[in-house]
Amino acid sequence: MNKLKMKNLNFPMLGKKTNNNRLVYLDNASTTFKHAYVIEAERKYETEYSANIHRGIYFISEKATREYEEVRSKVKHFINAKKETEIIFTSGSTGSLNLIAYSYGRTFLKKNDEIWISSLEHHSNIIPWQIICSEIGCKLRIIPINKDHTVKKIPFGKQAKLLAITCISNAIGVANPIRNWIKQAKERNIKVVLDAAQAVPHFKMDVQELDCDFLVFSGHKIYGPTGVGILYGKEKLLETMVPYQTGGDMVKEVTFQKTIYADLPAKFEAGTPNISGVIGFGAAIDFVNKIKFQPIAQNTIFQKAKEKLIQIGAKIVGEEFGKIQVPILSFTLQNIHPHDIATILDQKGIAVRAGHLCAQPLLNLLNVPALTRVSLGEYNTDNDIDSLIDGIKFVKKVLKC
Amino acid sequence: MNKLKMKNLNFPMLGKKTNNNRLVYLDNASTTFKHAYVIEAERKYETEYSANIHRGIYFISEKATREYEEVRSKVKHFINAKKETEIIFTSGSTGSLNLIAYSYGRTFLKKNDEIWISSLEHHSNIIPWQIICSEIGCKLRIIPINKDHTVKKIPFGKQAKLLAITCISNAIGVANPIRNWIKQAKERNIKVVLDAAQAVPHFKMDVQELDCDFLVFSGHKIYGPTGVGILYGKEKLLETMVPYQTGGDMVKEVTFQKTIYADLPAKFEAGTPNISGVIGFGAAIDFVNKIKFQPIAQNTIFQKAKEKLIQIGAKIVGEEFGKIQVPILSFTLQNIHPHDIATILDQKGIAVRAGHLCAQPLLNLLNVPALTRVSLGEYNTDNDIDSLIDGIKFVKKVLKC
Amino acid sequence: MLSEIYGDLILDHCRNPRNYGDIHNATHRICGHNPLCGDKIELTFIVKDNHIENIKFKGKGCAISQASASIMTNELLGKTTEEAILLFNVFHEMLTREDFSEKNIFVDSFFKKAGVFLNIKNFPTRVKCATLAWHSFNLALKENKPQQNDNIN
Amino acid sequence: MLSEIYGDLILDHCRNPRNYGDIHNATHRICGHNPLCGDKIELTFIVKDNHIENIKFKGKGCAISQASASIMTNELLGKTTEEAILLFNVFHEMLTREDFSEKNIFVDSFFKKAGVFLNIKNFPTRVKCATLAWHSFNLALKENKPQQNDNIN
Ligand SMILES: Cc1ncc(COP(=O)(O)O)c(C=O)c1O
Ligand SMILES: Cc1ncc(COP(=O)(O)O)c(C=O)c1O
Repeated sequence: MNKLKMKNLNFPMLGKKTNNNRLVYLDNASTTFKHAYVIEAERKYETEYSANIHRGIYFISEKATREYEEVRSKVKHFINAKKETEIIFTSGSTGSLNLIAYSYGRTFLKKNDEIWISSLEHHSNIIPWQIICSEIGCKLRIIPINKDHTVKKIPFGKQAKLLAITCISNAIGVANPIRNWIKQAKERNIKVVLDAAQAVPHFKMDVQELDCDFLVFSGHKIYGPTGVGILYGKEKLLETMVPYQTGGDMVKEVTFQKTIYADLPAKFEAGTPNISGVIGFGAAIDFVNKIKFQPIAQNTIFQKAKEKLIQIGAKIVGEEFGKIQVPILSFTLQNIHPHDIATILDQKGIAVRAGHLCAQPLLNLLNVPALTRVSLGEYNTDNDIDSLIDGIKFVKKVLKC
Repeated sequence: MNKLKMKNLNFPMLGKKTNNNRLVYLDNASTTFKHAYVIEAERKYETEYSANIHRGIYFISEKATREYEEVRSKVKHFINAKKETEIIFTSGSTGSLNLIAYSYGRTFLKKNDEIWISSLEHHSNIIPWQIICSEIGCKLRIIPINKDHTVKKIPFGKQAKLLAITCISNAIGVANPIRNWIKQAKERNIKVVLDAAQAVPHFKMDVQELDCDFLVFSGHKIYGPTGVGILYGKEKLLETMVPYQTGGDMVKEVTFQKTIYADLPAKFEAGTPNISGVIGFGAAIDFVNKIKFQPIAQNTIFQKAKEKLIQIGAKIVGEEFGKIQVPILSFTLQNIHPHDIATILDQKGIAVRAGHLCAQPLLNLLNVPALTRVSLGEYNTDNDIDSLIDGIKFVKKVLKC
Repeated sequence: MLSEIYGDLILDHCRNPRNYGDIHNATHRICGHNPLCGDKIELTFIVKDNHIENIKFKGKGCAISQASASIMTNELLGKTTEEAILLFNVFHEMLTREDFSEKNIFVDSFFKKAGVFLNIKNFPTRVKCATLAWHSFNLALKENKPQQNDNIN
Repeated sequence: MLSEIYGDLILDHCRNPRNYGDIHNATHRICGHNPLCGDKIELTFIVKDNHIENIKFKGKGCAISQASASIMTNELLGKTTEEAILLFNVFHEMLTREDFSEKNIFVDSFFKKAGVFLNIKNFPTRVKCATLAWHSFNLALKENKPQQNDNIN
C-alpha cells in the first residue's frame, strides 16, 4: 500500500486465520496491528531493564528513564514541537482531551465562554466539553456542516475562547478545513485544540506550522501499544494550567498543608506511567516516520476498494461534505443492517466496523442509525479488497438480497 | 522466599547483569519484575488477537473483549467484590485515587466536610485530596501518628465524610490499624478509601469483609504490567457518582445537547483502554493467587536482611510506629547520605531506593530528609541479602567510614 | 452455522414483520434501546383481563432484532401474562445459559418458532439483538408502567 | 570510576566543609532545592565593589552536593562577579556538554579543584547534586535579589 519495502511490514498479526479463513483486517481506524518493532521494544523493557523511572539511582532505572524520555524527544520531532517539555504522555487521545478540558477549563474558562466544536467530532471530543459546559457554565457551539465544507466564517461570539476540532472524521474520513478555521480563531485569540487521532497515521503534522495550541493522538492507531497517547501543548499554556491527575512524581515538595508542583512535563504525569507502552510507542513512531505518506488519490488500494464497493451497490457516505482524505470508507448497502453485514463478513474472516462509530451526532446529521466502515492500514493489500468484495457478495447471498 | 516451586519463579529479569555484576533488585515496593506469564499474555494479545474491545463484531475483537472482561472477573474474585461491575480498570493506583477524589468529591462532598488521611500516606493519596479541599472547601485532617500506633479514637468532626488511608506505608512497611479505623468510620457513616498498593502483593484483601467503600491498587507492583490498576467501589456508590474521564465507549447516547452515560463499569472507562496491560494484569493475578502469603515473622530472608543490616550499623526507621508488615526495610546508616549509598551499591549491581520515597510528609515527621529503602519481592534470595551486606561494606570502604 | 441464524424464518420475519405498528391506546408502552449498536424498538401492548389482547412493535435494527420482535409479538398475542413471563424466561435462558438444552423446552410449539434463535449463542455480540424485544417486553410488564423510556443492556 | 567521584578531595570537603554557616548581613541569599532527592542548600554571600567579599553555605545533602558547595565557596571567595560567572559556565558545561574536553578549561587552577566533578557525568542521576550549589549561586547573582526562595532543577 505504500513505498515501504515489504520486509518492513513486519506485523505478527498478518497471515493469522479466523473462522477458518485468512484474517482480513479492515478496522484500522479503530486500532491498528502492532508492528514487530513495537512488540520487541516493549518486550525488551520488560525483560532487560524492567524498572520504574525518574527516581531510581541504579542502572536499570536510569536506562528506563532514558528510553522513556527519548520517546518524548521522538514525539517532539514527529510533530515538530519546540521543546520536549511540551509533550505529555497520557493514556490515549481520550485521556489527553479530558486533561485539556479539565485543566485548561479550570484555568481559563468562565461562565458564558463559548467552546466551539465541529460536526465531525468523535465522542471523546464532545463529552468532555459538555461536562465543562455544565460545570463552568460555558456554551457548547457546533460549527454547522455544509455541503462543500468550505465553511466561510465561523460565527464566533464575543466570548468564544476555544475551538476544539478533529482534523479528520473517524466516521467518514472527511477533513475539517483546519487551516482556515485556525486562522479565524487566531485572529480572535481563540485557543485551538486539534484531535489528530485519525490524522497522524496519514499526514505529517507540524504543530508550529499549524499554530495549534494543543494536539492529541493515540499510540494504538499508529501501530503502537494500547494505553498510551500524547498531549502536545504550547509551553506557555501548559505552564499556567493546573495539574490534572496528581500524586507521585509530579511534585517538588509536599507537606500536609500544601504542595509545590514540579515543572513540565512532570507536572502532568502523576504516578507510575505506562512505561512499556511509552517505549513501544517510540518504536511505532520510528515506523510511521518511515512511511511515505501519499495523497489518498494515489492510494490505489483505497481507490479500488471504493470503486468496487460502489459497483456492488454500496453507497459511500459523507462525500457530500468533502473529499475523503484518509482510507476510510463508510457505507450503506441496500437496506441491510451493518451488524448483519459485519457478522456475515466475520464468518469469512473479514473484520469491518459496524455501528455508530462513536460519532452519534454526526450519524444523526447524516440521518443513518448505523454504518459499515472499512478502514485501511499500511499492510492492507489488493487481495484484501478482493476478499471484501467477495465477502459482500456472500452477505447478499446469505440474506437473499 | 515463599512456598512456590522455583519453576514458577519465571522472571526473565532474574540473572541479568548490570555494571558487570549480577543484578540484585531490591526496589520491589517501587515496581516489580514482570512474570513470564504476564509478558506472554501481553504478547499473545499483540500477536494473536490484536483488536479493540467492546464494539467490534468480529472474531478477534470478541476474543479481546472476552479476555479483557475475564480479567475483571479475576479481580472480582481476587478481592472478593460482589460483582464484576464494581471493578474499574484505571491507569494505576494514582489514577484510581484521582478518580475517587474527583468523582466522589463532586458527587458527595461539600464545603467544610472533613477528609481524613493518615500520616503514612503516599503522595498519591494526599495531593488529590488537597486539590478537592481547595476546590470544594473541604478540610484535610491528618490522623496523628503515635508510638504504639493503636490510635484509640479518631477525633472525627461532625462533618467527617471520608477516610482515605493506606493499608501499608510504602516508606516504612508499617500498617495502619485499618480494621479499627474502618469500624470507627462506619459507626459514623463515613466512607472509606483503602490504598492497597503495598498491601495487595502480600495480603489477601477481602473488600466485603473489610467493608471498605473503595480500594485501589496497581498492576506493576504485583509482577504485572505498567499502566494498569484497579478501582474497586461499592456498586451503589459508583452508580451515583459522576464519570471521571469521558469519551468513546462510556455512553448510551450522545447528542450535541446531552449525553446519557453507560452503566457500570463502562461509565468509568472512557476511550480505548490499556488492553494489553489489562490482559497482562490478569496473568499477574493468576501468579499472585498462587503465592502462599506468609506472615513477615516467618519470612526468613526478610528477617536475615533485617538482622544483618542492624549488625552492620544500619538504623531501621519506623518500627517505633508499629511492626513492619511487609518486606520493606528503610534505614539510615551513620551519616552517609542515601544517594551516596545507592550510587555505590549500583556499581555492585545492587538496586535500592534512596530519597523521600514519595512520602515527604512522613519523612518530615520522622525527621529524616531521605532514606535508603530495601524492599523484597517473591524472587529475592538469601544470596541477594549477602550481596546487599557486602555492598554496604563496600559503601563504607569507598566513603572511608 | 450462518444459515442457521439467517435462515428462512428469520429472513421472512425481517422482511415482512408481523404486528408492525403502534397501538395508540396501549396499556403498556416502552422504548427499548441497545446502546452498543443503536438498535431501537418501540413496543406497545394492551393487557386486559390478564391477557395480552394486542401487541405491536416499531423500530429500526438488524435482521435479528427485527425478526425477534416480530416472532415475539406473534407468540405473545393472546397469552396470559403468566404464560408470557414463562416464555420470556425460556427465551432468556436459551440465549444465556451455558447448560441450556433443548430438552428443557417444555413449550414445544413456542420452540418451533423462537428456537431459531438458539444458534445466536455462537455469535456473542449479537445475543442482545435477539433479546432486545423480549427484555423490553419483560421490563414494561414487570414495572407495569403504562409509559416508560429505558435502556436495555 | 567510583573512586574518581568519591575521591579524597570530595570526601575531605564533605567531612570538613569549608565556609559552612550563614552570613546574616548577606547581600544575596538563596535557598536551592533539588526536588528529586530532597537536597537543600542555603547560600549567602556579600557582593561589594563587584567582588564576592564573603560566601557561606548551609544544608543537608549527599557527599557530592556538600563537597561541591564547599569547593565552590572556596573558589568563588574573592573573585569578581564576572570571574564567578565564568567559573559557573565552565562548571556547567563540564557536566552537561557531551563534547566538553579538558582542553577547554582555560582556568587551570580552578580545574584542579572543581575538575574532580568531571566524572559525575558517568552518573547521570547525580549530576544535579554537583550543580545544585552552582545553579543556586548563579540564580541569586543573576536576579540580583538579596533574598529569594527557589527550586533548582
Ligand atoms: C477522531 C478520534 N478522536 C479520538 C479518539 C479516541 O481515541 P482513544 O480511544 O485512543 O482514546 C478516536 C478513536 O477512535 C478518534 O478516531
Ligand atoms: C502506598 C502507595 N500508594 C500509591 C502508589 C502509587 O502507585 P502508582 O505509581 O502505581 O500509581 C504507590 C506506589 O508507589 C504506593 O506505594
